[in-house]
Amino acid sequence: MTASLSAATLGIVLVALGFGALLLRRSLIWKLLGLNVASGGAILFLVALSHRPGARPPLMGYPEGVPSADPLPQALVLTAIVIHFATLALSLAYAISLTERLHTQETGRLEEAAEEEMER
Amino acid sequence: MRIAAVVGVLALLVGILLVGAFGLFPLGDSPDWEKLARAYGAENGVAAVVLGTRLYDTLLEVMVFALAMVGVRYTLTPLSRWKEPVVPERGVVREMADLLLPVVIVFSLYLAASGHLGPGGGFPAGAIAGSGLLLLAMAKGIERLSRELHEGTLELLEYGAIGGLLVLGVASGLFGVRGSGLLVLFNLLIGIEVTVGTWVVLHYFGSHRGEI
Amino acid sequence: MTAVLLSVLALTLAAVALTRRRLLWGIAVLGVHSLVLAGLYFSLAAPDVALTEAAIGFGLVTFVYLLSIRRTGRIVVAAVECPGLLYPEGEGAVGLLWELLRELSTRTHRELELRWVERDEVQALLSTSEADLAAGDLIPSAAEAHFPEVEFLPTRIVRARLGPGPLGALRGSREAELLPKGGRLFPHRGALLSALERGELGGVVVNLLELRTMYLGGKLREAEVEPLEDTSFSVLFAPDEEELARTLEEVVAELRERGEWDDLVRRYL
Amino acid sequence: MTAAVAGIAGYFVLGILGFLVPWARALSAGALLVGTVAYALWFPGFPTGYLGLGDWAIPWRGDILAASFWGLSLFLHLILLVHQEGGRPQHYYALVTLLFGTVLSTVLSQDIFNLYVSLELTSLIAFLLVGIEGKPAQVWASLKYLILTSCGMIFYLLGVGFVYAETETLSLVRLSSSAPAMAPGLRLGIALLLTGAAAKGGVFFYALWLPVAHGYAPAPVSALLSSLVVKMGIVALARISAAFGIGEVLVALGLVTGFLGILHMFWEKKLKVFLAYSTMSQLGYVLLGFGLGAWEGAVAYAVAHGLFKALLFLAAGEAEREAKSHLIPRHVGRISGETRALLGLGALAIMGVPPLAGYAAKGLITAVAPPWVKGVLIALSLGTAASFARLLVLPLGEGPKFEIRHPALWVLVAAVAGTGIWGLVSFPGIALPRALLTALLVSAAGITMGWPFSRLSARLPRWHLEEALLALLFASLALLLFQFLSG
Repeated sequence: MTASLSAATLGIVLVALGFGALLLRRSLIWKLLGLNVASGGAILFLVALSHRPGARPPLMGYPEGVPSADPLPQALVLTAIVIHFATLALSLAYAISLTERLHTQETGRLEEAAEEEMER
Repeated sequence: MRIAAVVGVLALLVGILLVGAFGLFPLGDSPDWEKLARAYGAENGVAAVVLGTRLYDTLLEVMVFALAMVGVRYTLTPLSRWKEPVVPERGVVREMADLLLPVVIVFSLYLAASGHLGPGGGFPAGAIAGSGLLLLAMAKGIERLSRELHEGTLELLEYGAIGGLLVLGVASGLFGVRGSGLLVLFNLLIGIEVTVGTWVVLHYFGSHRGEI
Repeated sequence: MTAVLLSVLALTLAAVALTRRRLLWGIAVLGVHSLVLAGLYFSLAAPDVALTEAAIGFGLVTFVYLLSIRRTGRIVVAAVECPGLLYPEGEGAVGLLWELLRELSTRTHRELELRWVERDEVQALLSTSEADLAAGDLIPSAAEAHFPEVEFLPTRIVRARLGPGPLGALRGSREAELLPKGGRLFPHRGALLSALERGELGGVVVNLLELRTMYLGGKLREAEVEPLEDTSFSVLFAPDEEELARTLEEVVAELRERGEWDDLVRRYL
Repeated sequence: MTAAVAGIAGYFVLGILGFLVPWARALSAGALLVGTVAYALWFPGFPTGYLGLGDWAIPWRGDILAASFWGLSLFLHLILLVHQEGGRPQHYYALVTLLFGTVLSTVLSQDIFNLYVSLELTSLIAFLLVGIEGKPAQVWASLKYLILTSCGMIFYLLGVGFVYAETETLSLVRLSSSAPAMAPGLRLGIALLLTGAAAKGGVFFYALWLPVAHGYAPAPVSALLSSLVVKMGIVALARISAAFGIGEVLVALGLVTGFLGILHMFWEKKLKVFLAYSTMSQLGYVLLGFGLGAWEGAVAYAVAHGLFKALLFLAAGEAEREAKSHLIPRHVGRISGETRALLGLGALAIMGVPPLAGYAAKGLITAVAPPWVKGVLIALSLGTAASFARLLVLPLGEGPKFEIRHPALWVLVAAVAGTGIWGLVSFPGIALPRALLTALLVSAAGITMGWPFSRLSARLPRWHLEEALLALLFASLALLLFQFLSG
């Protein structure tokens, strides 16, 4: 109970922490790190919900009567981790491409450069 | 001002979510998954869900992964390549890699093949094998290795694995075929796909910016 | 109990990672954070998730970040546009400072990465270490006095008055601090120049170099010029880049010794 | 259901093959053929079926929503294949095929996590398509889209956790049939799910990535995004709110997005960004329809909007190419007669001038709306007409002469008119003279109002990344508080 509770709390706090970094850091790559932390928080929250006090992993071969963790949230999380990694890799590639060509990582300037390009 | 707004809204969000989350506990008993796992021929409940009941989610997820790698490839290709010579071959590193690589490959094969019995599965296996290739790249120089691993073959492997997964998944669903052999096959196909994808992303990131 | 301890550890690590100045540190600490999360998943009876997190969240994510930044090898320059000293041209720049920076780059074996910024952004960029050094139209203001600096070119801040009306200066600059009451601040040179052109200003507070540019550009032909402060152009460094500052000092000193400095000054100014 | 599964699998396999072989376009056409056959086999619907065994299997159902969206996306696929543009790389066609496949799958899904994965896949393909030409502005738009929707999906994932912990199921079929007691955790979970779906679905404040992503993307991609991709978020919103019976939230979201979208349209200079804001405001009608329980009307509006917005975006692409500018004022007198006619017809359809598609769909929603909503709908129509008055300047202006060069777009026009007339014939209630007259009057009044409005100037907030994100956070907080306190 305390284990799941503390993990669930941490998950929610990590989401907020990541969003905070996403909003307050100016450089793109730091923002992406913040996003990474936030998505980790959501995943942790789901894992915390799969846990039961004193539970065993959702594997067979344990003695009778030991409660098992819920496999469904864990399965969802596996999917989510991969999706987050995929979007992170793509966004880093975009960030590199933007930095190489606009010579800045600050989102405000990127936004202005984009607007300038489209106002022709 | 902005900091105050950010901190305020985040604090409120955390507060309300925590109040809601505390209401969720204590959780009820876990649902019985063992019957389901047996029906799919798995001993790992997570594998039974990922490769069994919710195989369709996994298929979509594999496509997300593969398409993100496609995106990385097409985004980074037009950028200037790293011009400095790649790491020269260093004896020690090279030997270390030669020693470690078989271990890594065997370990990832084990993870993929036993994913339905214990912890493991195609995704971590592929990620570890892809990192193993990166290790090899450190020793051999990334350009040389990427020439040796023919890009066309890799693409064929990657898309072939996804195509195979799709066809197998749909066919097994439509004809009601189940069993642990099928799960091993799925895991291996996912493993191949992820290995190639990982190699592609690391290789492209490595050769277009910075050296490994 | 393990879970609670690991949770606290993971939270601390995440907070530490996201408040770092150096990106490399942030990524490294975040890698450890991921590893701790993997441990936490393991203790929550989720070995599958732990394995995947360790392989992907810790392994691949850290790898991809490290490969994609390579910031350790770069000198990030917050460049404030200034004709003669540092002015954008194509991918790079031209000017006296550009020569200095290129010399600094070859000497330290670090590539240059120019980021064109406004004058008032310099302080924030340096204090967060998002830029390693700031150069260009830069005379340190009182608020920036604590950064390591290398003075390389003496100049003077003057008040040039054309007629009635408020005086103007660049926001965040030393000139702005010397601006009398009722003066107007501008975000960048372009805005200042166009306000001057439209006749909204009665004059400007600028340094001599800028004054010369304006004079040559025909904007300040009949101005009354009154000196305010003798000072010099500087290159400012992030607080943890003192070594880089020393190297630049050496570069300037050597150029002076070899007598090439005067050539450079003549060529660009 | 087997037919639907086979059709989608065909789309995916042929799309993936498109990366390997040099004739992705032909494969795309093949996928369209497979999809059409599958559609013909399962039309007009199928009952709930499960992909997999056990309680956690993914339910699929072919209802009216799914059937309509299948029709729309197959038709748009045809248009995109026929519309000659030239100069697209091979992987563009592969990505488009996969995107259509994902859309076909998303609309069938009745499972909150399957919706999550499908939404992620649709938007991942959308990111790639937005940035496909590699111009920095497009890459930036794509990255902004990615960051903001990822934030939304983090909320969605938390919501999945809340809902699953309270109800022990992810299936919307079960959730709607068992009518679970609304515990606080469940209510918060629903709010989180709605936030995530709204962030993907182009609802104002939740999805302020939309103006740049739609505005900067290549024209056919904008058409796809506007017609289908953001609608997937709306579909998720509709499904979730229907399962839990919380239409009032959708009504509120619809009102907000409807009016604020129009407000931003008045002062937007870039043609495609203007159309993007118009998409946001048009989604307001769809949300109002779903929120009020007028499913037929809402679905009809979604389809009609899909058709005429695709027309507008494709025509806007032609206009930008002809005038070599993204700005509306610079298009005057520089675009060809055909493009002017297409833009004008699209504008008339979006205003709801009978007998085009917009009118019939609006009529179906109005028919079931309570009186105050009728007023709101008329106000929205007035605003739409007033803002599009600016676009009507273009058809009136001088320019190169008329000549049909894009038959695919005229097929689209025919579809816009055809569905409108079909609606009028099959629902006689909306074809009454009085209703027709009202619609015409409202459009005319709106257009006259539009002239003076375009002279005014205003400073609206520019939704940069940080502001957009902050808006998303505040809006999600509002939704959470509303759900938390409404119990």
